[in-house]
Amino acid sequence: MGDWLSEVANWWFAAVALAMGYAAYRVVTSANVVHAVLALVATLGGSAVLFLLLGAEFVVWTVVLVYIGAVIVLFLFGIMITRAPLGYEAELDHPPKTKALAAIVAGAMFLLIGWTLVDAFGTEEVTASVTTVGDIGLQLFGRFVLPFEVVSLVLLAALIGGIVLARQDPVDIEDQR
Amino acid sequence: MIVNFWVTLGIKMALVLGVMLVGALVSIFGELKISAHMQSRIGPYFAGGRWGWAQPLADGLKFIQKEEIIPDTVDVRVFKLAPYVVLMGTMAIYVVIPFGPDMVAGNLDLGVFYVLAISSISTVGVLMAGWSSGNKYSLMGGLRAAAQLIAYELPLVLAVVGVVILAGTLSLNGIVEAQAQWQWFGVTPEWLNVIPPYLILQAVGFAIFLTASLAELSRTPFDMPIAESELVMGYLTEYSGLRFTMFFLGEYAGMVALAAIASTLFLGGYWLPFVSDDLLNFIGPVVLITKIALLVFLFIWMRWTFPRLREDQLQQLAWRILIPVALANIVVTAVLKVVF
Amino acid sequence: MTDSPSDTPDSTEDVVDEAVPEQEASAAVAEPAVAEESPAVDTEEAPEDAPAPSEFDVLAARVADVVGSDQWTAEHRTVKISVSPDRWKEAIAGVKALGEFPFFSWLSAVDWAREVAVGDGVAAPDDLDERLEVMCRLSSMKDDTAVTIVTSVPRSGGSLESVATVYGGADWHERECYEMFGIDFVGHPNLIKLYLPDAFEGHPLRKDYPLLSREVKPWPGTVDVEAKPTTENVEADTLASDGGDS
Amino acid sequence: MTTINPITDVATAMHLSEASVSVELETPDMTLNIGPQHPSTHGVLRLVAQVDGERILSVEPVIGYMHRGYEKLAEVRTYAQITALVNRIDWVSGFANEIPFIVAAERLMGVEVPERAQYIRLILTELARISSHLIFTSSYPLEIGAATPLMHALRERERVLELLEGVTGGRFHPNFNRIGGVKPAAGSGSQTRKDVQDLPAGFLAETREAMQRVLDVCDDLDTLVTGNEIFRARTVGVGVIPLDKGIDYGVSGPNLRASGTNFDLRKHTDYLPYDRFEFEIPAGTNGDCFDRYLMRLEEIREACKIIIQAVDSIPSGPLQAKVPKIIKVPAGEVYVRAENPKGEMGYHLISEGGRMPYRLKIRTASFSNLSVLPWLLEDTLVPDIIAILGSLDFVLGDVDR
Repeated sequence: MGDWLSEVANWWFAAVALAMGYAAYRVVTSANVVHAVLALVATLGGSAVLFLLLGAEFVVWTVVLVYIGAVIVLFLFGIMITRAPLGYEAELDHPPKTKALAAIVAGAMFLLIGWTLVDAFGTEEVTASVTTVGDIGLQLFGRFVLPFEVVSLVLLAALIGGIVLARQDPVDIEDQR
Repeated sequence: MIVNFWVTLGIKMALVLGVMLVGALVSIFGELKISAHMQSRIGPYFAGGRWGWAQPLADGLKFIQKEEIIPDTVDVRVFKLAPYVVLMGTMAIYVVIPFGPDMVAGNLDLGVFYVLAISSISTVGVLMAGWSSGNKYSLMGGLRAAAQLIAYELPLVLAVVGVVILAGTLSLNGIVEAQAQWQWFGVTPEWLNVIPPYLILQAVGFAIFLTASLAELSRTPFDMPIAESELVMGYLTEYSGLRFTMFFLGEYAGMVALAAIASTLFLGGYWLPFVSDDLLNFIGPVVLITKIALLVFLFIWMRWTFPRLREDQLQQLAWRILIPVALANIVVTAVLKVVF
Repeated sequence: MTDSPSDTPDSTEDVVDEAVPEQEASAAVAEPAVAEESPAVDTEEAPEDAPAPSEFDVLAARVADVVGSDQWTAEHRTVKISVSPDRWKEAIAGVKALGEFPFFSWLSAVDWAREVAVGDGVAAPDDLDERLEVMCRLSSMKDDTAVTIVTSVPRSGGSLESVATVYGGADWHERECYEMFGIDFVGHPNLIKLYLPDAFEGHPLRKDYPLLSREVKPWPGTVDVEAKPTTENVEADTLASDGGDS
Repeated sequence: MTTINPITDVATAMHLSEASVSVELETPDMTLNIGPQHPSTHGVLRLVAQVDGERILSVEPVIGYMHRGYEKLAEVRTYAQITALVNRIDWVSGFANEIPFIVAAERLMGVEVPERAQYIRLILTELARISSHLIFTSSYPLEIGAATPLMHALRERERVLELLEGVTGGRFHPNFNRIGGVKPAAGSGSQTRKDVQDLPAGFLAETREAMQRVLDVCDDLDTLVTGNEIFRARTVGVGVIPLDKGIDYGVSGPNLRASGTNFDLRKHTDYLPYDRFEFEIPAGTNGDCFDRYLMRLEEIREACKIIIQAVDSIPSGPLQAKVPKIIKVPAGEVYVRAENPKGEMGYHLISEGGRMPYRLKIRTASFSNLSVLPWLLEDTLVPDIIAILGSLDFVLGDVDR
């Protein structure tokens, strides 16, 4: 325990983790949908900081670019363009029964992941080695090239599916021009 | 050692802040004067005694003194936070701008990637500002800004990829060095690199990068988010006083930052041929600032020349022209890189 | 020129000639030339070789025929046709269908009242037929001619059929007429006040509507020559002086 | 009759299924209040727009914020006083507003205006037209986002206003017309003297020079604005008024001519001696915003041509016909319309023989031009509101009177 306390990075970790925990709590409890999304930004930012502490620079900026820069912005964009009430919405709140169920599920998930990690590593010290972009690139296009290509195909399919779903009748579009 | 670290950090932060503020103020002054002369006016003339050089400072003082008005209908916390988020996203870019071989606050391996990632945070700030103002014009301005930033983030990234392929690194310093040591068909006569090589090899990428930067910065002809004749002032409508100043500074600081990134990526950054690295640490900033000034002048020139596009036309430009061209540019660059 | 409108079509000849008194000068006769000689005006369906003024005359008669009213005059190159209120819309649609006068110029009304609150009254109040005269002007797009269709509704709240479906531009004109004179246009898509606040009462362009500021501060209202408004000079003459500076 | 085309049916079914998807994703309608205080509504116009995202479903213009009741006020003013009133209707071309009113009164009185006065009226009317159109051609790009043409055009407009001021004493509200002629300059002697010189010394030469500069700035605008790709992208094909629709709504002036007609009252009526000068009536083809812009730019050039010709051929002579000291207009009724910069402006004057009109109906161009707006703005985009609104070139004083 004393060891743990003497390491400055651990203090940082604890502070960020606590902040993340609070932000995550706000995500699910806020009755204002935009506030919830902004709390999610804080949560994701916290995770980016955690990765930074672990020296995984590439992951950090990927999280920032993809999650904060793209996903969250799209979230906010979608919320604002469809319904953007200032203030609070009652329908975002759930009855206690549902809340309890959600708490149980979340707790179970937490325990499951925590137990898996402890079971896998135990007290073993994982040395954080700095991975460069070059390493990641070589791994991706060397060892993992097949999964990489499969994932890109899946993404392409999802993209096309999204377009088909969101597409309006071409006649309508012509009319609107 | 640990003290040394904090002192260095403090100095670096102060420098970054100073560079950003001075850059923003100078470009504001440039905008005032250049636009004036383009419109056969004189522009600011009295503040500071000569050429009105202190006009941006005077404006800043005025803004600081002004009462900050927070309307009843705003979502106060988000409203107050938004300018900081926007300014932070812009400020963070300055950390990696290399002013000389060693004159960089943080030489990241992932410099380019970092710039693109961190600058996207401003979008969240803009959306926050637009939504929290509780004003329909603001909301529409925020939405336009977000739609436009999403659309132009892609060509911006794709335009950079060509440079990254050529340089073989994501570090901004590395890219400058790669340009300095660029070999034309296996030889490096320095005089051949008097014109920055990527300006020629990545001319298409440069054009796309500049266009996308204009859109990222919401400057004419892509200034729909704050189109004053349509949306009053867009997401800035309800802001006043110091918080408005922050947006204002952020806009110009962003312009300087993107001009600096563009100069670094395409114009050789701080590098000047026939000059040793040691000397570059001294004259590098001057070289870079000259290049930045050229690009900033270009931005200002465009603003006072062009009308404003429509939102759908802007999206069409992004998705139908810029992104396909940028993709083709990547393919061509990659093929050429492999061939030569 | 200044004589009152004649009721017979026969007199239109001289009226037309008089209509443009300033252009007796040699070069200023282009417009009459079009109307009088006009071999070029082949668009008119009745091109006649008859003497000059009759062209407009014939046209006027034809318009009157289309409208189906024999109460018409033609002066100042304008055919003024009176119709009964129930034939109002028909008459306008008829003139539109004629094609000679396609341009919707305006629609408005005049309040003919014996007693007026402000301004000059009519010359002979005793034999005045009190009414609201609604007029709609349709003009030619080729020359200076026009048709004014006139109808009368009672001052005590008349109603007319709306012509907003005939001429889109009539929409706002009718709304203005509605709030200023209190004429109801039946079938108007959106008959609400145009200029005035919703809570405004009264119909300002009616002759019995007083100018309130004038009640408080009499004309001419120049501050430097009169005392500040007090109760004494409220009674003062509403037309103490006039410029006559021409 | 009742056969069902299977393909259509499938298409309909698909459309329906897609519609049900897009209903969930649909943006709720939002009421957007544009104005009365808004940077681009030229005064106090309020548009209540129902928007779906950036798309406009319907627009209801709300006017009357500047209603001054001139028709009522005219009933308590003498004719001389009304002249001062009416040039405040469309204040960017104040002088042009006086002409039809004065001519209407003169026609009822049977007064013949001396030629020189008519020429002066004509020159000043055209100057007012240039000043009005220069405001439009410079502020319209501003509304689309280009700020620079404004400065260049307003610089030359200033010269035009100086000319107007030199003659009349007023930049915006000249109040220069008198029944029977124009106002003699102070100190120029008796108004009945035959050879009275009213125009300021050097006016004719200065006018020629100013016209040259106006023509130059038109060329500047051509290079700055007309040829600009973005300007064209914003205006070509936007806000098309078909000719029949324009006539239906009583749209007039450059707005109507852009739709492809040469309906110009300067050619068709005789309120001023326009038939003595050679000039073209520019006519558009598409009736879109770009054509409306182009019409006005061309009209500036034509107006310059007219002014130069008029300045070259202005006759000498008296400025004022003989009229009684106290003006009383004989009973009668006349409508005189004129081609104002904004379109057809007319005064329907009903006199009962007194010193004041019995009724003065003021037909203003902007009123009718603006009434086409709800139809025109349906199913456009929010940025198009401004492009279309600006292209109609209205002045709220001219709408509300």
